[in-house]
Amino acid sequence: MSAAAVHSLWTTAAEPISKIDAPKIEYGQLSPTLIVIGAAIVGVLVEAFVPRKSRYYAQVFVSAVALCAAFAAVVALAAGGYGTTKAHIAAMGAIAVDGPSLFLQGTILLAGLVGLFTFAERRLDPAAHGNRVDSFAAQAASVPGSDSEQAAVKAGFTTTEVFPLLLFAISGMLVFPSANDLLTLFVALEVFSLPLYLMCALARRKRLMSQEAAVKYFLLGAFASAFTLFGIAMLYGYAGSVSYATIAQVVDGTVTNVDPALANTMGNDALLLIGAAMVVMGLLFKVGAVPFHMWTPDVYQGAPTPVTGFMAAATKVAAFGALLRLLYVVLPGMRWDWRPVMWGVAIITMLGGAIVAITQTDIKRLLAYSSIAHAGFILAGVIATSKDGVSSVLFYLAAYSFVTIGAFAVVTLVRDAGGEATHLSKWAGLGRRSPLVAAVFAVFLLAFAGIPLTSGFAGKFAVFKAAAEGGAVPLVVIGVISSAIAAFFYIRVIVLMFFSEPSPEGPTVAVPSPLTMAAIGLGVAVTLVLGVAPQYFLNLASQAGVFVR
Amino acid sequence: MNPVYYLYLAALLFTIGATGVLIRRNAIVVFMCIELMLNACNLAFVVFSRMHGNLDGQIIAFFTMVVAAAEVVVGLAIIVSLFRTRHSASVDDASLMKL
Amino acid sequence: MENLIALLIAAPLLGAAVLLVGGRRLDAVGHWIGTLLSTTSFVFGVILFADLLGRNADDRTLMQHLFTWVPVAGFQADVTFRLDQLSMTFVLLITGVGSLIHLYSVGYMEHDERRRRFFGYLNLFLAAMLLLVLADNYLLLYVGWEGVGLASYLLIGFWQHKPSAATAAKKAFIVNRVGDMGLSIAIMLMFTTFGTFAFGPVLSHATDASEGRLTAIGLMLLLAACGKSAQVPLQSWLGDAMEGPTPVSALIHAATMVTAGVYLIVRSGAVFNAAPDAQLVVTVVGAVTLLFGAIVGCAKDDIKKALAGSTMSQIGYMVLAAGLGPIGYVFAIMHLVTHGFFKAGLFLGAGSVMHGMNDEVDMRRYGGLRKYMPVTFVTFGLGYLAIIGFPGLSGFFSKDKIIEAAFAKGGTEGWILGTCALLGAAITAFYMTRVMLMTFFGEERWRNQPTRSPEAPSAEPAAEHRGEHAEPHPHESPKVMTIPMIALAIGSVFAGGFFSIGDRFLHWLEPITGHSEGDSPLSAGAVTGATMVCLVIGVGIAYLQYGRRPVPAVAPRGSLLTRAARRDLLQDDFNHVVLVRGGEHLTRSLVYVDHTLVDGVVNGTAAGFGGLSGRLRRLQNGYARSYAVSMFGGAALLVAATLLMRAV
Amino acid sequence: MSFPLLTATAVLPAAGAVATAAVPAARRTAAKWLALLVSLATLVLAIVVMVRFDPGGARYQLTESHAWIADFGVRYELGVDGIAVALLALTALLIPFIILAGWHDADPLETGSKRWRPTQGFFALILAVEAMVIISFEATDVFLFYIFFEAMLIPMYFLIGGFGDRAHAQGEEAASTQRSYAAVKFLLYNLVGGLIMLAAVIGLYTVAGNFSLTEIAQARANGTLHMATSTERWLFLGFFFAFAVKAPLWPLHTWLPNAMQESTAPVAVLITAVVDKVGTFAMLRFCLQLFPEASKWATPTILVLALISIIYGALLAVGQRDIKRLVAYASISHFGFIILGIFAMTSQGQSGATLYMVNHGISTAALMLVAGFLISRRGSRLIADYGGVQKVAPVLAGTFLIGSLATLSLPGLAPFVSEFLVLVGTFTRYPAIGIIATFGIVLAALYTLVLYQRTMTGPVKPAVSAMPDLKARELVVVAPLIVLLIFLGVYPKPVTDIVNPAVNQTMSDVHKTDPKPAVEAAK
Repeated sequence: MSAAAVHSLWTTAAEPISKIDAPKIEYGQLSPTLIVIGAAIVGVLVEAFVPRKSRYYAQVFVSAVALCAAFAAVVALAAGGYGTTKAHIAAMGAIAVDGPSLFLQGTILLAGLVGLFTFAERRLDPAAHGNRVDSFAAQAASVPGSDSEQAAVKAGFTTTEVFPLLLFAISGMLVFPSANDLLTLFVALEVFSLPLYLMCALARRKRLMSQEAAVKYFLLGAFASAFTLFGIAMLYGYAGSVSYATIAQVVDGTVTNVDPALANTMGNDALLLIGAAMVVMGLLFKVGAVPFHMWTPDVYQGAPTPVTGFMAAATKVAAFGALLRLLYVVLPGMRWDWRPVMWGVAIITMLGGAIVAITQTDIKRLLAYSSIAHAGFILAGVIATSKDGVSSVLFYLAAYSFVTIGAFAVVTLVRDAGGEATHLSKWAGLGRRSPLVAAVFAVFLLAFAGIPLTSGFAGKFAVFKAAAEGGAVPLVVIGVISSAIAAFFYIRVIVLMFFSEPSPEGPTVAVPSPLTMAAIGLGVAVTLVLGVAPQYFLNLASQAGVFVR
Repeated sequence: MNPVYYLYLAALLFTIGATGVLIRRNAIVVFMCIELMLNACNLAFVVFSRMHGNLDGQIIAFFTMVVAAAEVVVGLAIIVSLFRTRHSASVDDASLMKL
Repeated sequence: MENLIALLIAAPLLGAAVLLVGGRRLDAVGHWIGTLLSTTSFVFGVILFADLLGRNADDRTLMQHLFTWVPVAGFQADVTFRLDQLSMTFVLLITGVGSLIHLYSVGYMEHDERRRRFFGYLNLFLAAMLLLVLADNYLLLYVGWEGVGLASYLLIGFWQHKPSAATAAKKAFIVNRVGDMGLSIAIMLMFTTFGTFAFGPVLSHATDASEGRLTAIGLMLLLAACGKSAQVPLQSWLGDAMEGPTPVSALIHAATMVTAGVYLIVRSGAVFNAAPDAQLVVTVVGAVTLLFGAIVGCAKDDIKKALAGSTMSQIGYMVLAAGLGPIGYVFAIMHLVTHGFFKAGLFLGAGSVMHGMNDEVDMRRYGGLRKYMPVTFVTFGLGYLAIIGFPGLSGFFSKDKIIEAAFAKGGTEGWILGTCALLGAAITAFYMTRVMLMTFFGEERWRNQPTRSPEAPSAEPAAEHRGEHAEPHPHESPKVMTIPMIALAIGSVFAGGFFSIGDRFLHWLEPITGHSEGDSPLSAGAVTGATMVCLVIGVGIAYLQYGRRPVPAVAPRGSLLTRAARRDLLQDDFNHVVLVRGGEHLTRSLVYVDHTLVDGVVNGTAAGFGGLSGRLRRLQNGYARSYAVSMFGGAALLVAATLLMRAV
Repeated sequence: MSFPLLTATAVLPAAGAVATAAVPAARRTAAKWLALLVSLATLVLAIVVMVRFDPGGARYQLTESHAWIADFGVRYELGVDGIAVALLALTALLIPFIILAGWHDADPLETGSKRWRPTQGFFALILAVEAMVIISFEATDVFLFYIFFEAMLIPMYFLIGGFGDRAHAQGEEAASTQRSYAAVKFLLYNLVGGLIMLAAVIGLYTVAGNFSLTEIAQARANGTLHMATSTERWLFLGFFFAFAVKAPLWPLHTWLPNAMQESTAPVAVLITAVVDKVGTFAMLRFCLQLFPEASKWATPTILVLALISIIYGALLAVGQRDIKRLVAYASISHFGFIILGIFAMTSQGQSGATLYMVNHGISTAALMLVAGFLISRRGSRLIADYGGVQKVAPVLAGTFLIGSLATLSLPGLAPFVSEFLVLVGTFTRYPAIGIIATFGIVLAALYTLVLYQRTMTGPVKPAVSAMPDLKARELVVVAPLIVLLIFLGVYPKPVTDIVNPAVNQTMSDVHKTDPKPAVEAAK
């Protein structure tokens, strides 16, 4: 559909009120998002009406069902060809239903589901006063260490609100990569950010760090989104519209009806460039690219580990999805402006993440920096600006998200008196104490390091291949070097686990419930399958590699 | 009056807000600065909306306000809980995690 | 008939395998097995010899092809044996003398608990040596060449618990390796020149190649010969090799192995004939060595070392002769054979003396032994007469011919070489007389001897369980030892005459080596006369110095030359300072370099990243506002960069 | 669709590894026997491959080809030429001995957690390495090769770091730190090499569009696939770097001494006799076939580096105080010879190099395993701690001597043939280099005999006075190797016959013919 014909949802109000034609919404195609949002609202109602004892089960049930249903809907849509032939822009130009969005939505939903499992885990912490407890604060409002907290714990309160929050976040993430105008983008950004801010503050142990993480994340996040918004304003000012298609046309100069005002602003490249830069910056903040990465280690460390895992996986997927769409759909016309810049960002991200990670002493921070380095690798794929680039990024994201959730799930298992034992020194000799857990974690680390026969290698190869074909050979070389550096600290952890003597007062490895086991098992399975026989998923990704315009 | 001046004003407000974020310690004030930045954006939207003669910008401004309100809800919740824990709303005190 | 050739080698090889793998259960009979098998080989040799004699002169080359060894493209090495007059001569010498020495060792090694192994090594040596002389191509010869090196290594170091022995063995092997380098380079040169390294084609087409290449090949072969035959400059190992049991010195370091170099040169005659420069170098090396060895021989008080020096010098004669080309080849081999007899005899005699003297090797502690060990005295004496070239005995014929040939070379070279040879003859007479007198005549210096002087240590620790410091009771050796000595003595008396009368030996070898009479400036008679004069002078001086005057039990300080000669003319010192020390410094510094530089670079890089990481890490200072600053700066940069991109 | 023989040779040990790892902690001995049997079965398969392989036949035989990752242009393609068969046989041959030699190396010292089973792990890892090595010998798809070339680092890494040499002077604490240092060093060196190769592999894809060795080589040969000179050179360097690290070639060698020093003797053998061969093998198969022109362009430099390795390695071997380090530097010197032979670009050189890989594998195994037995008896790796062993343990000393003689490539033993072939092959094209390389044989004599003299001869040191001689198990390990050394020294024809055709192929790939003898050239 040509952009000129797009009557933006909002502009209808501008015409004299003779008749109001209701906006046309393709509910079927938006069903995944709608299901999740609906479930979230149901979750809120559950909080309101279901008795405390049974809330947990109700919430887990609702969320699980919702996510599965949403995933089923995605699969149905994809099967219905909406990913390829019938791909088009729904909701009067607000949402794009096409390959990338469906693939990413599917990934996000699966990641969400696995995340849900880790959220719902209640076997790890010793039962307080006969109540099973999960890794979230008994009562977020109560001051850490206060009597009220004691009371809450005694009463066996649990913060079941996390489940609706999770669903809200997921719903935002579902919209984010498929948003087709800047306003939707911004709203989606906030919709998935705000619940995450909250969830970061909800850790049961180490609550001070948790709250600190929340504050940092919130302030910096809000700061970033302010920039994004300003960027959006600039772009709007430049193109006179927030619709991707229109902006794209204006950028290309292929816009049909140019009124004088537009002609005036079109001439002003500063608007475009500043706007683009700022919007991109907002997205880079979310993916944790250097130099917008500094929130990552602190937040990853402070947030409850299940949240960290979910956040690390799903946020990256959503944010990269949005970034891809922005760069490929809105700004292909100014490729020659943003490619060099992104080159720089990718390089410093790859190197920065890898180098700083070398000297980390906390496993969660280590994984945070590793996630930064990986963001760099993915950016290399983004820069390829080719269909292969898109599909390689999609594949990488899918592979990466499962490894990440799995890895953080393993982190939740290694515990001592103070909760999770995240300091690396505690992990010494883990391979002796519980070889299985250590081996699984080693598999994840090797996948991060991109050793062949793991999904990490397939993904890295795909991305670098795309980049090289896109003519970014130096980028590939730097990527290779930094993954060599990165290998060093993954290896360090393995050395620690297997080759160093276990300390007598070392941590214990909790025996998780089937939920976490499922999360970890899925992680391992995906890691190996995508490592050994990635062809099917590569096909999927390459089919999904086309954006609708 | 030349609409560009409004844009300058918007940019100025945005910069003031940003500077505030960088230099103020009190979390609440920092947060208010962010609100200021958002409002700067709003101003820009409205101005552009007038320049282009379509209402998108003005409507976006409303969306922004709603989002800002939501942010306030979440943000104050977090900041208040932090304050109750530490009896201080200084962002610099919250630096357990570093390096 | 050809098929017997392999058996020549197979017999001792089998012996070696059986004795070395067999283990302790063979200890009782091991030595007899060894002797039997070497004798078997000798018998085969005799049979083949008879067969050759039965054929007419130009049809005396037997070939036996066993299998293809290394086939790679143009590089074809076969395991093929060639038995012709030349190799036949060696086969008889090796197996004959070898068998006698086996027999001798049965007695000599009686008290050694590792006698079985000793015989295993001896058999191994025989096999390797036979392979050396029977090989039909240089690569196979190389196998034998290093095989004898190995055997000699094992036997020199037979008493491994003695550090000196172990060191000597190692030294011998490594010095030989230097020579082997020459051989392998020679083979490569042949391959690049002729596309093959089998005797047949190489020697028959030698003249097709450029003289430069042939000279190179010749020199490399000479290097090999120097290593194996202890010629200057690679002679240093022979003296130390005397650490080995005396039979070993007799067999390997006198009669057979050390002459392999001469064999190599004579065998490659065709190459040398076409490369006169190489030949000249060969003669020079020979001349130098024959003097060098002789001088060293004069100064040594250790009887075996004195004999070693003599060996060196005698081989010098052979190399000199071989260097003379067709004039000399036959005589080189002839002297080689006769030398095999008398030098082996002398060594066995020395062994017998030591056997009776608690393994004392210092001649200054001998004296007047003739009445205690008559057989030894007689056999040793005959060997002595033979080596100094007493008229009628072997040495007389063979050495005389060489001296003639040297003069016959013609021109100044001829004169110089000839003079050297004569001089050598004189010195030989001197030092051999010295040995003879100090050992068998004069007063009995071994009675009530003071505590032994440090510079003359006991050679053979077997002594330790034969009562070291008790006063010796000289006695004759058992039959098993004397019989071989007698046999060799007979050889050293008659071999020369038998060969020379009617030029038997000449006609026997000529088809292989070719022969030409040089035009000697002196008549044969003149040369013989000169030799006799030198002989008398040498003997005379020796008699005046050691016969008339009593021999001091402790060596006098002596002249500068004497002292140098005692230390092998300082050649070892040179090696030690230049090669050993230098090498040690080199390796030590390389180890340092490897650790600090090569390794350091890598570790440095790692450390560098670590430090960088530590520094960058500090940026993460935990303050939200500083994070905000970095974001703000980043945003500014992003915008600036984007604008910049459009600007340029 | 015939029986996938090549796949089987790799799958069998892989399955064996899994099975061995799964053996319950208490049943250690069962695990050992299982591993041994599996390795023997693999040997049988390898022999079948050798028999089925027809030297006169097609270049790659017993080929298998299945679709794998179409998006990356990757197929599961296996096939062996003579060179691969020889090395395949070597690997399959050595593993049983390695397992048998390491019989007690992984018996747990302390009884850790009940779930901790080092023994099972040790043997499982060895089998895993075998599987990966074998498949990388068989792979005719660059990507497939690369994957296992890289993946094999992981089990190797655990073998080095997890099961160190018990004989350690400074006690267990220092031991474990040095061990993990060695392991990390090994891994990082090879990983960096591998990653740089990864860049080249990707580059190759962008140029060629697929990874099939045969197709690319053919396309290169008949000119349908043209590479810019610079591109080819960069790609070549990327590949060669990885192989040079693995081989190892000076100056990328320093990981080897540490690794061999810290790991148990069998693992050290596994490293230098089996795993490192993949590097040299890959030079021969991939560098020369894929980038013939670049190979020729780089030849001078590589030859010089190889020459340095030969001399430098030998000199450092002379300077070592630690038996295993000495052997390691000796190996570096020998790898120099192998690489020299490969890049001499003559059939003697390359056949020699291939033969050298096999012989060096056997000889090093013999020497190193005996050294391991020696070390395990005395509990020290320092040469200075020994002396006079020959007196108390003659058989051990004898086998050690034979190992040493093989290492200095004494004629009559296998290494001589290959070394001489390499020298000749080099000499025919580069006389100077050939001659300098020949000095290596003198140095070899020096370091091996010095080692033998210091450890085995001289007066008996009190510490070794009670040293027992070789046990039956140890004899079973050493004797066959020695027999093999002698046999291949006397009759190497079986191997050369298999290797030669493949070498001729390679020679034609690089458009090289052996130089003519001077006499013929003159005519």
